[in-house]
Amino acid sequence: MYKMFAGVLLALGVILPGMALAQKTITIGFTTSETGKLNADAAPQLRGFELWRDQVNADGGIKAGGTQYKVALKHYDDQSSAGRVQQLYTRLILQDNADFLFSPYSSGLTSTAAVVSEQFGKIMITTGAAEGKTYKLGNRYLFQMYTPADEYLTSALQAIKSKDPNAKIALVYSNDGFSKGAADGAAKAAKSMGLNVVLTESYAPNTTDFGPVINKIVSSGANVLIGGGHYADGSTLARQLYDKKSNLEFISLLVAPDIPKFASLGKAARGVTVPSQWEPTVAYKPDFGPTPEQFREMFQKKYNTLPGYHAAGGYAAGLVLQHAIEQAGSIKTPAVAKALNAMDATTAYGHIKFADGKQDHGLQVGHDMVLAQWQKGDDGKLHSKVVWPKSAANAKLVFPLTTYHQ
Amino acid sequence: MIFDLTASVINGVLVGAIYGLAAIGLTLIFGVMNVINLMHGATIALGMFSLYLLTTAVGLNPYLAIVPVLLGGFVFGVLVYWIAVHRVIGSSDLMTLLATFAVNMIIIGVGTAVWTTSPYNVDVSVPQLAISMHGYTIPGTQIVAAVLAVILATLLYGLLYHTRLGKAIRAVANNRAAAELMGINTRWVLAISFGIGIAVAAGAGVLIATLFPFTILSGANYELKSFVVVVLGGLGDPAGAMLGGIVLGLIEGVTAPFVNVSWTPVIEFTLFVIILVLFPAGLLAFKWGRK
Amino acid sequence: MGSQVILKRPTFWIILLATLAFALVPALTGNLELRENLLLGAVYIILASNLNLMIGYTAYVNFGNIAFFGLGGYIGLYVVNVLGWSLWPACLIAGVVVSLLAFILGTGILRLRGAYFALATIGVNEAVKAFVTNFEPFGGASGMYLSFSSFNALGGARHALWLAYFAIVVLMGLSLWLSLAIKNSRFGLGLFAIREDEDAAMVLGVRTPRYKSLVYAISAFIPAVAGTLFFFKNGVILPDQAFDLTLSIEAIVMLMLGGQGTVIGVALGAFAYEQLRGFLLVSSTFSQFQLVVAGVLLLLIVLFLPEGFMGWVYRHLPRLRRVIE
Amino acid sequence: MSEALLELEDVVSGYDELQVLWGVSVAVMPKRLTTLVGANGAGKTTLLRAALGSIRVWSGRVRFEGEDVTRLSAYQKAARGLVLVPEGRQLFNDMTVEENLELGAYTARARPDYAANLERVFTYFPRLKERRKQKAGTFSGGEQQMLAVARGLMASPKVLIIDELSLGLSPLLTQQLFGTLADLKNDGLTLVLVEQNLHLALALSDYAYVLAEGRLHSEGPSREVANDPDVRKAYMGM
Repeated sequence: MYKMFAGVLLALGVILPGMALAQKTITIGFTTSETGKLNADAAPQLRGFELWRDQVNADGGIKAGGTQYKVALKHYDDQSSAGRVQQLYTRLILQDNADFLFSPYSSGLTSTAAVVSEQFGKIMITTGAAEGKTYKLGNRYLFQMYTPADEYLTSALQAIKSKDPNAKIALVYSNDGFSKGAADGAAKAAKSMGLNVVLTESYAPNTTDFGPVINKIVSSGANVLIGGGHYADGSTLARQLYDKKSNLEFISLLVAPDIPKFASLGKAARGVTVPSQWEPTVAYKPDFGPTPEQFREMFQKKYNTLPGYHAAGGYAAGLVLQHAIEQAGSIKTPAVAKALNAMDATTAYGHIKFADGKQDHGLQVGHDMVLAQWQKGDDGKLHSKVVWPKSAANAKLVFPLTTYHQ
Repeated sequence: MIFDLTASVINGVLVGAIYGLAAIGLTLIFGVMNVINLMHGATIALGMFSLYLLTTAVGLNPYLAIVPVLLGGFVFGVLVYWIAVHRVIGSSDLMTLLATFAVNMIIIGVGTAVWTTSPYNVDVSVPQLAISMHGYTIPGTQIVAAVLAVILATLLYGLLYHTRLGKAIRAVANNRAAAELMGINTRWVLAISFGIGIAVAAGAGVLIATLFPFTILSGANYELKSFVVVVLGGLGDPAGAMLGGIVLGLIEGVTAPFVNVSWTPVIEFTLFVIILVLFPAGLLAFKWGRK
Repeated sequence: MGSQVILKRPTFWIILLATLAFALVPALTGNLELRENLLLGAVYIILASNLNLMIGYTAYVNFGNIAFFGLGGYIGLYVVNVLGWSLWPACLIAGVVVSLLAFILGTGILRLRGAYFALATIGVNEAVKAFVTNFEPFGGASGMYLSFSSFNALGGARHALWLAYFAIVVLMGLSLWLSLAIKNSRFGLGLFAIREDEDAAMVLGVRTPRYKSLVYAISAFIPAVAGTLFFFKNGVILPDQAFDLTLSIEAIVMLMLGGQGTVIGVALGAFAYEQLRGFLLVSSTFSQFQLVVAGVLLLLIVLFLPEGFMGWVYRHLPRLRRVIE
Repeated sequence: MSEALLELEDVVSGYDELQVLWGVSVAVMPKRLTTLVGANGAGKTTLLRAALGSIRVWSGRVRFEGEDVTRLSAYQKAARGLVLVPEGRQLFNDMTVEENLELGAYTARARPDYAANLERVFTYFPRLKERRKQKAGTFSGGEQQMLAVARGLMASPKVLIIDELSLGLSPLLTQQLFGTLADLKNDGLTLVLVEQNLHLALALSDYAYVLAEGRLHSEGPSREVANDPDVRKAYMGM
């Protein structure tokens, strides 16, 4: 009996080191909000990461300097709260030996994680952390995938200006860090574009009754609305704008309409636009990785739903890291960081270039946002179409909404 | 401005009626057994998801769904009472707070596992009843929900004041030892009261879910509002809760035209603390000089 | 209580040993992961043992304890980030200001008893949170982000984080020592009298309003300082994180777990709870159901072990009551 | 086999670890007025609580109509007709007089007689009839005591136990209420009176038990007890 056992041990002793030589693994660590209020936004991002990992591994791994690296993801639940983020990132680095890091979802958690990643000198690709502030604190190893928050609503303002230069704009946003950043940026942009903002109003992030807010919009005489926040409040606002027949000619809300589930609002979703980091129908010509269409198909096959921009951002984070490692020909941090700093390329997710100054290292400066609108297709169902900028558009912006809602 | 204010006042009253109903569940339990029910919010959320399940899986009319939810909520409440609350009734406030908080954690935990924390939406609309004036519209759903809230509150009032069970409940609330001497099985009355409190909270959840999208965490917001409402109306006073709810709705509506709405919670909770300190029996009860 | 007397108490030495262990073990081994684990444990012990002064000693259930922590964090970070002062005076200012605010607030809300007081503290926390969310000098909803250069003033991030850690460990030791000292003082005796029967205490000559406001203010000081250090270390402070009502309630759970009114028990309860949550979070089996597991556990304790771990120990080994307080 | 309606046998009881009763036996004969006297702290109220089931009987037995009811809880005993008018009234202060009386008749036994009982108590206490819609909490002490007795009567009691009827009442009111009790006895009601006011209690009652320090000090026909020099000295200040 024990002879057999010894035989097995011997065999393992021969095989295992051999396997280790043939294949190395790199570990990417991160926390994600499996529970708590950020779960809805964080979950698709995780799917993006996982889709990328599966594809890389199916293709044999990342090639760098003659070695093939399989990718392993290691992640923990941060409960949508910063309390344990530093503890968990330290664990990821020290116990789980993560070679690279992804960010948690949201700017607040990412900044907290960045204190740890910077301390250990680990590269952290951030996705779902749009606020510019994070990248202006003197970091060296952060790389942002998202267009910064203060530019989110710019495309919507451009669209408004082209349709109605005299529009009366209501800027109504959730009083949280990201949305406030976006709204502040929009207010500035509107001013420089000569647009007229007639109402600036913020609401508590957990607001459910928008009655008083909508009454204020109506009494301000605004004909277009930009703002919003995250999925929960944004979808609630959209629904009540419809229920209360607000008669707006144009609505653009952050985040919420980009989540495919937004279509479940039915008629209330129709015509609502969303500034989007990415849309399934964009027509970018990638320098590496799949085309947007291929990505969409792969995602849909695996998860049976369309990818939104959170998913695309997650996927692209992996893709960009992979590309940088391949360019560097090494998995050493300085080499990969150098490759990332030098990156100026287009992927299925769009153009990527990171700022490299001392004051704003890692800030995303290459990526452009698009404006998508929920439109009723010939099949009678709602589809999200890219309507702005015109160069990326695959449908015309419906304006004003008033007639569309009849 | 005038129409703006009128519209906000009407909106406030309509939403306030639902706040009131939600708070009745909380205040009833407090009144009868001196327990601050920290699973109140989770119960409201369960009501919301029950509506979602009953309309999507069973295909029930959303407003009819309130009946099974009330019944289910009652049974659930009685069960929770016997399992988690009864043992600590009569011991310190801390124990009952923690017992209900523990159940809250369990519900939220299971709910998160089952439904995640992403929002759900029940598509209800009653356009025939919508009222429009000068560009301001009150959706039909809001009117129906407020009317149902008032009806439910009235039914509950009738139950408490005009039935044998209701009188037993009030007797226990008033003086548990004496009620026992009258031949009232007070243990069961406590369990039943807890069941009714939970059922009403779940029912309020249903009404809220016909108006707004919701997540498993949404109840927490209404729990906090319910605290404010019961303090306005007088802790333990179901009739006061309805009034308190409407007052809260009005505060939200009336302040909105004048200050940025993100300040509303500041006003609400500051008022809450001040009223609690100055009029612990509630603003409305103070009028009658009751302590 | 004279210093000679406290030196004779075994509990004093246990606290000293535990504090030294917290400080030295990660420092000597250089194990940063251990440090991060112990840091959260220390923060929880600080929160729970200061809350214990209210709940365990005075029987006033304070749900808004976390407001002290959050407000302390905000004030401290404001001083560091906006005024550009160094971390240490920022800690002190945060502690003093929050304690003063607590004292003033306490004279108002401590007139309430039982459930009414508990509700008022929830209201206070929510009001402060809502206010800070709108208060632009504190960054409003966007919160405050600490520049990495703030760490440089303390010799770079690595060094600064160690310093913050040691400071928190010291605060933990101070919290426990404070609990012990109050417990064995005339002041503590007055508090216990309030816990047993406030009206009787008043008749016996305990100046209950003064005592209550004082202990409320004291219980605010160390959490406020810890808040500054914790959010300094986190590098960012946001209203949601600073005024998390759930953490407040969890602190109550911790002190129940260990045995309310005890010094060492509460610390053990906080540490055990932190370890348990941490374990559930990273465990592949339980991470989905961590809230459920924690909830069931809490319920079992409330129903079957209401006196907590220390209470259970005392019941079986009554002699330990004098050794481990 | 005794013909006693309510019988306590060697009852031992107390609170938590504090023993108060050290084996007390009492028998209540039908249609009689039995009185239980003793100084403050002698254990009278504890004995009632044990008998009624509000606290646990550590050992001994409680028999009602010959049946062992020791383990029944208070509401079950009330349902069988063993009714207490508690010390300090314990009214439902936020409820009206009528509601208080209704709750008195809560048990299934009493409900059919509701109308008749109501009429009866209104004849005994016409004042309550005038104020039937008023809240009990707004009453004076004497009125509250009337209401408490009336509420007890509404239960169609087989035995009505009244704890400290005279406490806090003026001598005049006390006289009045005792007069009512005499009427009730004459109507055939079995009564137990627990009193500190020995003079009145012994004058009215048929049989008396004297309780001291949780034990039975003496018992006997009221007249004899009233003449017991020991009792006179200890409790009546003579």
